[in-house]
Amino acid sequence: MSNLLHRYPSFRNGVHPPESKADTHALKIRQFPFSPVLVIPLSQHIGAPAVAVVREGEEVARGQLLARSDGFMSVPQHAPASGIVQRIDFVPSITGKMVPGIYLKPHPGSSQEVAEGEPCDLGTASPDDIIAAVQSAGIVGLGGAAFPTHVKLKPPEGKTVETLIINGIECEPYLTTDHRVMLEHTADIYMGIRYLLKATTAQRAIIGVEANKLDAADALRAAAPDDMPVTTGVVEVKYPQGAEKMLITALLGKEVPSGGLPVDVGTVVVNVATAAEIGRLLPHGRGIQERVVTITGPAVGRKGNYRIPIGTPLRFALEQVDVSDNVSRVFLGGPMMGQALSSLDIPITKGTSGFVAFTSAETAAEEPEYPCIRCAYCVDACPIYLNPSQLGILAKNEEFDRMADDHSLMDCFECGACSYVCPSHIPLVQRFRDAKAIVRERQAA
Amino acid sequence: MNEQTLWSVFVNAALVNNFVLAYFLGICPFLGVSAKIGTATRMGGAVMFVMLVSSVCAYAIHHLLILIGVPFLELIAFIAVIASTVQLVEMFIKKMSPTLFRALGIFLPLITTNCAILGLALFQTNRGYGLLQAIVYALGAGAGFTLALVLMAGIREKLELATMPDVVTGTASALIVAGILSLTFMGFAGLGA
Amino acid sequence: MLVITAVAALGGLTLLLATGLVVANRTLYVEEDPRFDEVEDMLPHTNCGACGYPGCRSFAEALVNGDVLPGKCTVSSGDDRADIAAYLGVDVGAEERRVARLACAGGKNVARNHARYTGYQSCRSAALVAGGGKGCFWGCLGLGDCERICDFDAIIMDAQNLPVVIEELCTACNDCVEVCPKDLFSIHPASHRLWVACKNLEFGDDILEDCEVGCTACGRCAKDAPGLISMQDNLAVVDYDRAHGTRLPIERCPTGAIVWIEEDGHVIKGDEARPTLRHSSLPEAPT
Amino acid sequence: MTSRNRKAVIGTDEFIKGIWRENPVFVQVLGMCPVLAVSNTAINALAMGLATAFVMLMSNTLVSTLRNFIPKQVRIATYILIIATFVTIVDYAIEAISLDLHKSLGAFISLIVVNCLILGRAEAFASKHRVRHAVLDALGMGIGFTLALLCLGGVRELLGDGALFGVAVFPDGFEPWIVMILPSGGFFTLAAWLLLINHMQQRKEAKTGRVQEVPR
Amino acid sequence: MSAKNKTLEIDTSPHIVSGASVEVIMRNVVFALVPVCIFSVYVFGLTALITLTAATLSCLLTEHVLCRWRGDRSTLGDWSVAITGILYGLTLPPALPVWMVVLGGVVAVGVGKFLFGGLGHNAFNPALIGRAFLQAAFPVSMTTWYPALGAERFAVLPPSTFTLPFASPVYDSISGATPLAVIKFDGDITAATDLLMGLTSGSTGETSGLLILAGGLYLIARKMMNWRIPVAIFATVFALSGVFYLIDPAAYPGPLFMLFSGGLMLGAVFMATDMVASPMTSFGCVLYGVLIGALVVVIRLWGGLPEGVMYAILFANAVSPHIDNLIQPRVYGTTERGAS
Amino acid sequence: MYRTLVGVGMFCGLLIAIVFQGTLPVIERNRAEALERAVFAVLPAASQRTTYALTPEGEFVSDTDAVGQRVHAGFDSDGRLIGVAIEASGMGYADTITVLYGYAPEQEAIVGIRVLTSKETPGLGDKIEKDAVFLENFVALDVRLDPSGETLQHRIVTVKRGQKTQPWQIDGITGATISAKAIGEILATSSERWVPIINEQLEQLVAGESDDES
Ligand SMILES: Cc1cc2nc3c(=O)[nH]c(=O)nc-3n(C[C@H](O)[C@H](O)[C@H](O)COP(=O)(O)O)c2cc1C
Ligand SMILES: Cc1cc2nc3c(=O)[nH]c(=O)nc-3n(C[C@H](O)[C@H](O)[C@H](O)COP(=O)(O)O)c2cc1C
Ligand SMILES: Cc1cc2nc3c(=O)[nH]c(=O)nc-3n(C[C@H](O)[C@H](O)[C@H](O)COP(=O)(O)O)c2cc1C
Ligand SMILES: Cc1cc2nc3c(=O)[nH]c(=O)nc-3n(C[C@H](O)[C@H](O)[C@H](O)CO)c2cc1C
Ligand code: SF4
Ligand code: SF4
Ligand code: SF4
Ligand code: SF4
Ligand code: FES
Repeated sequence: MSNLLHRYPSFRNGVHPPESKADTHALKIRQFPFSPVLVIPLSQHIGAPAVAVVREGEEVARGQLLARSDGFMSVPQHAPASGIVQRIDFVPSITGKMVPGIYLKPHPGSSQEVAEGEPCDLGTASPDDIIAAVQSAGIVGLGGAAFPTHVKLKPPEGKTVETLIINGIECEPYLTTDHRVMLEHTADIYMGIRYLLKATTAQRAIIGVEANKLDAADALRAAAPDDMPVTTGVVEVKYPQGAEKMLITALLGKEVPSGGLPVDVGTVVVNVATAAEIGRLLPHGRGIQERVVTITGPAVGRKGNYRIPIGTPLRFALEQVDVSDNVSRVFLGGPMMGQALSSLDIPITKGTSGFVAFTSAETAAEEPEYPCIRCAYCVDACPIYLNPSQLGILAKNEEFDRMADDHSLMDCFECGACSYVCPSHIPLVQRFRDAKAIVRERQAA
Repeated sequence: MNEQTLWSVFVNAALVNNFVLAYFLGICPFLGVSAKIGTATRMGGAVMFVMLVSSVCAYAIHHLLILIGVPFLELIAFIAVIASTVQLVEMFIKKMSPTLFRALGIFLPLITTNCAILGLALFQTNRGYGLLQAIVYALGAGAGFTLALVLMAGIREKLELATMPDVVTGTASALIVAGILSLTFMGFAGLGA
Repeated sequence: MLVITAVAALGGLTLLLATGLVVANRTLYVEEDPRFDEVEDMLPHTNCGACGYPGCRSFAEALVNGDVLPGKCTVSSGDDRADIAAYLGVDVGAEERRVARLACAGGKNVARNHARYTGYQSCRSAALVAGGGKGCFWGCLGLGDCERICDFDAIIMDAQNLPVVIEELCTACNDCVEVCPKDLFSIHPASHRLWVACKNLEFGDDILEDCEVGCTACGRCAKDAPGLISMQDNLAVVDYDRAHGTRLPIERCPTGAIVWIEEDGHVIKGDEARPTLRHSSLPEAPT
Repeated sequence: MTSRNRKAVIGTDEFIKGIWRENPVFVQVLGMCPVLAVSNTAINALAMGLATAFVMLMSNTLVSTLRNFIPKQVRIATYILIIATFVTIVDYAIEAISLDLHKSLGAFISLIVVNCLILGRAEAFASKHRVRHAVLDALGMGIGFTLALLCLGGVRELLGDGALFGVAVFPDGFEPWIVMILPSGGFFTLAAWLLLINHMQQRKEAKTGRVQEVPR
Repeated sequence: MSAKNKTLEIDTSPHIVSGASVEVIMRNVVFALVPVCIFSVYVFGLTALITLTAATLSCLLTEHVLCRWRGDRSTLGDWSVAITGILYGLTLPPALPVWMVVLGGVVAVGVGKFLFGGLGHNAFNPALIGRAFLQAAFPVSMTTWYPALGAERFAVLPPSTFTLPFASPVYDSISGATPLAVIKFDGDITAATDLLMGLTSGSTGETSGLLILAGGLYLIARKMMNWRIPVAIFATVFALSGVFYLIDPAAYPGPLFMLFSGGLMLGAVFMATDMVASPMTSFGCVLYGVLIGALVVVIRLWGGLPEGVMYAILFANAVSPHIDNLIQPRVYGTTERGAS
Repeated sequence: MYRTLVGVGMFCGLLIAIVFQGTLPVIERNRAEALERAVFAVLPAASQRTTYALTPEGEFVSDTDAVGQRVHAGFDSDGRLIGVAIEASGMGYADTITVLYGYAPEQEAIVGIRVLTSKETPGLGDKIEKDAVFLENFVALDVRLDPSGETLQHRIVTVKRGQKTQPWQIDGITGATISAKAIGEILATSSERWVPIINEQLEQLVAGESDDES
């Protein structure tokens, strides 16, 4: 609504899916119990998997290191609960493939107490110290991509970071994790920003919030410390406002070069929850053991935002919230970009910002696919200004090389805005995913 | 003698009586080389060039043959001279600028044995165009040819990605599009009067 | 008089033109692949453009460069086209025929799905969603990307949603190898008869829950043919550098993951392998 | 592609192939300009077809006769000269026979010179075969060309003028489809014939279950 | 808890869609056209009703038969061919013989749409192809106009309507000339109010500019039509003809006359906007509109024909692939445009 | 190589020249007949003709080799000048229309017209050749000189069918307005040029001795 009255900055194009956040955005974060067994994949992030440092049968305390990072592009893993390492084996993963992981059996009645580590003192630590501390806290992007945060914080040779952008957009429908974090952990966020500013040597920080979360923006503004160069920017409600490229464009008016990184325009984007986690963990030298997850969707009885230990199997989580019997689809992440799950044995990982469960009733009837009528809805939706219609036609004709060479296929970041609007129900983004995979293989060959 | 203004000569040759769509000249390359826009554009440029050359040649031959009293050799002289001149130009370009040759020269042989070129020579002689008129006529005809070719190529590129019924093969679809373009160009009738 | 002028005029004209061209040919000659000339000579020189190339010369160049087939020329007769093909074909020596082979036997009658994939019907898309929902992560998803991409109609999906390569039609173009998201195809000489039709890297009989014909890594085939077959990453691997004309290794395979392909394309499993007579698909198994 | 045994080819095939299997208009799609331009009436079509056939016959004969004397480098030039000569002859002949016909065929008589079909036959066939075969080939091609032109001219005159060879076919009050005599009608009619032929071909293939080698 | 034993369905994202669909868009265009049709029947009477019905039915039937012949399911359900049929009918002279209407309808859908591959692939506007074919085939019938608001229009049919198939129509009692023909050949100008209200001779659909505009506004408001195309056309026609009118008001008609006469309204609002044959990008649409506008002015002012909207749109259809090639959106984070 | 090419060339020249010479008389006769028919058609009362060329100096000469635009004077059997047949052309609907029209100085009118070449649409534009009402216009189309003798009193115009009121107006053709107007334009332009010249030099146009130039 407020969009109509104010002109908030934004990027061009994009779509307006129904927000569907009303069910959970007012619900306070609640703590989740431990499941009988926690399933902890060694690779919950982009990069090299962590290396287990515990043995089977070993007793571990909550917060203890379970696996160390394997190189710079890797983060360690801490125990989400006190308990016994049952097995080190293959665990199910969202990709469908079995991956190495640890089965941890929490002690019955394991407390929520966490072992303290070596604190990182904001006043004395050097940027490199902070980056090292971020790594050893096992922090990855909680916005969904699970990219190791410390890697981002270290700008490549010759580049400097001027602006730190904190991503509080949460443009995916249904999800309210970041919204709650901004309301309830404002202080942690600012503490995190302090660390981040120091680590990146950025001049200022901007917290980007969508106009549908004005209460969060107000809370952040009210709590903003006077001594910090931080502002809160409210931007238009639009999908995919939360994508870092779009957010940078909305807040700074700059475009990240094609194939480049935010740091090419002097920015680093970090999710609010990530920032809050940094602010929460670093002063105590702890590692991540849990994260805030929105569990919602028509099939969920007790929707809400929960603080859930890493490794909790989805089956357990869904049981806790009274999932309906005829649940038919579960998406990790929101409905626009989220991944569908093939099995409920998959655990919640650091990158899980929420999951949405639909019953068979919501499963829309298969709409027939029409030929592209060149309505240009997709052209007007694509935030990267591609021509999805032409790409779709080329994909149908298997002209993959032309897609890449003439129509910038590889710039598509698969936001799905085009598929969302297409009146012909053409599975555009699906075709682009296929095409990109093929092109990537051809280029590699 | 013909007193048409140059503008009228041009508009007529290019739009109203488009060589391809109204006079049916140069259909073979029109059907053959109109599958890709890039090729079509370059082909159009080459045609325009050859038309200029042959228009000047034809003008000269026509007057020369009248001078020596054998106007009945016109046809054979036209074709022989135009063909050889173009071949000379082709060799020259090939030697001097391989890039230009790649872009334009390779079309030259195709163009010499093409109705549009000889037709141009015959028509301009029939109508008694002066040298300047002949040159403008060649330019107009070339421009019209290029326009038709390029429009055709645009549509064919688009159709290449379409799912046409099985019976519609390349040539048939090209002919249908040509027919529609020809209908469209009828709208220009009366311009350039 | 008129006749004499005419004869003289044309004679003079041709003389002039011939001289011009001869001189030009000498001074302006450009060195090129001699095959261009040869092939151009075999073409009809009509420069009609019907082939889609700007003139016979360009078409000849395209032919020599292998961009196009002689059949594109509508003017020359079938014989001429055959001649050109023969001329250009000379350097394609007689090589051993190679075909695409599929390393999966998990049709829907023997392999289970965990989840029902309802999205865009393409293996590549499906593979991105939890691996496609098939119990065996490595197995064929059966949505036929390979069938669609094969330009030679050499692949058909059988009743069990497994692709079947028609060896006579396969040109070993590699397209299916590239397209399959599960990397199930590879190009092999047609003489490779011994074939491991599985890529599952899991170990033990657990596999059989998901696919009744998977390789359980029991290692019997490797024992029966030491050296020829070795176990790598829980999978039997044939070393085709050795003599592999033996059917022995398939005999004791309990699941039939290793097979023998007859010359006519018929696939033979060992006696131990449970014959699978079922034709209906297995029910989906939630995990 | 297997090379057919050349020796087995007898004369009749040379003759027949031009009429149907390698029809210059419907299959090879050559010499389209005169085909489209002067097929607005059946008479024009017939005259044009015969003129082309005559030129083809004469040039094929002469080329075939001279084939062993013409050096390779100048053969195309020679063929063009020969063809141009016969075209000029035909041109004058038609003018002498009927001024009106000459007028309605217009420049397209002269343009026979550049008809790809004629040069194509001279180069692709006559220059490599004995005179007898060259003559048969030219006759076959010429008849094929003329028939195709008649197919077009007939349809166009029938619908565009309600007549055939100038004789009214429909009763009075027939509303002529003027578009058929216009250039676009030429394109559409030829397209329609091609569609029809494709359709028949496909039906035949579907029946025999054999994929024919169709030049694409 | 049984939920855990359930087989889940998996799908690629996005898992929700906007609900926009081809049928809905097409159906709304039909709705927007209905008032235009009704008004046209009011102005021309029974014969317009017959012409519109015959046009629509012939298009629907052709589509149905051809789909079946090709072995596909019939595509009548997507409503697109209904638009083609109605628009085609609206471009015809009201008293055109029914057999010609049907013939043109078959050409419109058969040649203009089916041969190109059906919905979404037609390079030209099918309705206009039908009309262009008729215009070339039967120029006299296509320029014989039934007078507007004739007293007996609901009682008596003009003799031409039910001419025997393939026979020449008789136009005895019919007279009436379109405002454009009147100005081109006689130099008289029709009153602006008549034009605006649509009380003039002309094609079935070129009557009320106001109703057409209203339909267009409805579609634009529902985002089912690209407003840039009609606006660019109107602006170009207005500006160009305005300039000439200022130079010599005696020789050239005024801009308002140009806007509301002939098929410009119908063409600009409903036919130039056919998404299938128009460019995709916003700027491309503006260019396309400007091209159409300029051609309309050129043909009307200097061409031999009184009206050029149809030819202008068809020509622009042919140019639109090139516009799409040249005007591609600049890809985010790059300086060049997307396509080559 | 030279030998073949030049040889073939010369042979071709020979062949063409022979055919040309053989057919020339027939063709010339055909052409003359056609011309004659046309001239007599537009000058209905004439029975012989002389072709004149207008020299750059503005003189009519009947020398066949003279350069200049040609007109054909028609005479009755007594050698009295009936009128002059003039060729004129201009842009029609589709392409240039060429007409031959007869101007009769005595009546100061155009007394006949014949379309020589036109690409006007069959069934529409070609009514300018066939439409009886239209051709009726040219029985006596007024091209009176104004008193100065330098221009016409009224320029020829085409009007809508049925609206002809003046002898210098052409009654148009419905459905082929453009072609009909084009004829009017062609005649108007040509007559404005020729009528004064012919009237000034009437005495030069006398029955010649050579009717057929062949
Ligand atoms: C291979 C790779 C390398 C990256 N390197 C850097 C880096 O050096 N610096 C940085 O700030 N971010 C880096 N990123 C992170 C991206 O900027 C981005 O934050 C990350 O891909 C998640 O973005 P998303 O959630 O929008 O998909 C890298 C990402 C990838 C995939
Ligand atoms: C289409 C799309 C939508 C995204 N939406 C959000 C979002 O709503 N909130 C968010 O924090 N990150 C979102 N991201 C991820 C951001 O691009 C970026 O990776 C993230 O903000 C970086 O922070 P992190 O590494 O701390 O997670 C989105 C990415 C894409 C490609
Ligand atoms: C295919 C076609 C051919 C035409 N041919 C001619 C023509 O040859 N001569 C002509 O004057 N008008 C021709 N017209 C123009 C129209 O018939 C034009 O509307 C008519 O000349 C206007 O005259 P009217 O006001 O008497 O109806 C043609 C139109 C079309 C569509
Ligand atoms: C705004 C709009 C305008 C349309 N205009 C036309 C039209 O002018 N002619 C037509 O045949 N179809 C038109 N259609 C319908 C549809 O696009 C047409 O059936 C396709 O061109 C057939 O592929 C239109 C559709 C829309 C949404
Ligand atoms: S998925 Fe790709 S093409 Fe589609 S809107 Fe998003 S970025 Fe554009
Ligand atoms: S939204 Fe769909 S129908 Fe519209 S242009 Fe894009 S791909 Fe085509
Ligand atoms: S082999 Fe690969 S590409 Fe083919 S159906 Fe199976 S998974 Fe798909
Ligand atoms: S895609 Fe290529 S390699 Fe694969 S089956 Fe077909 S022809 Fe053989
Ligand atoms: S016949 Fe081939 S270009 Fe005219």
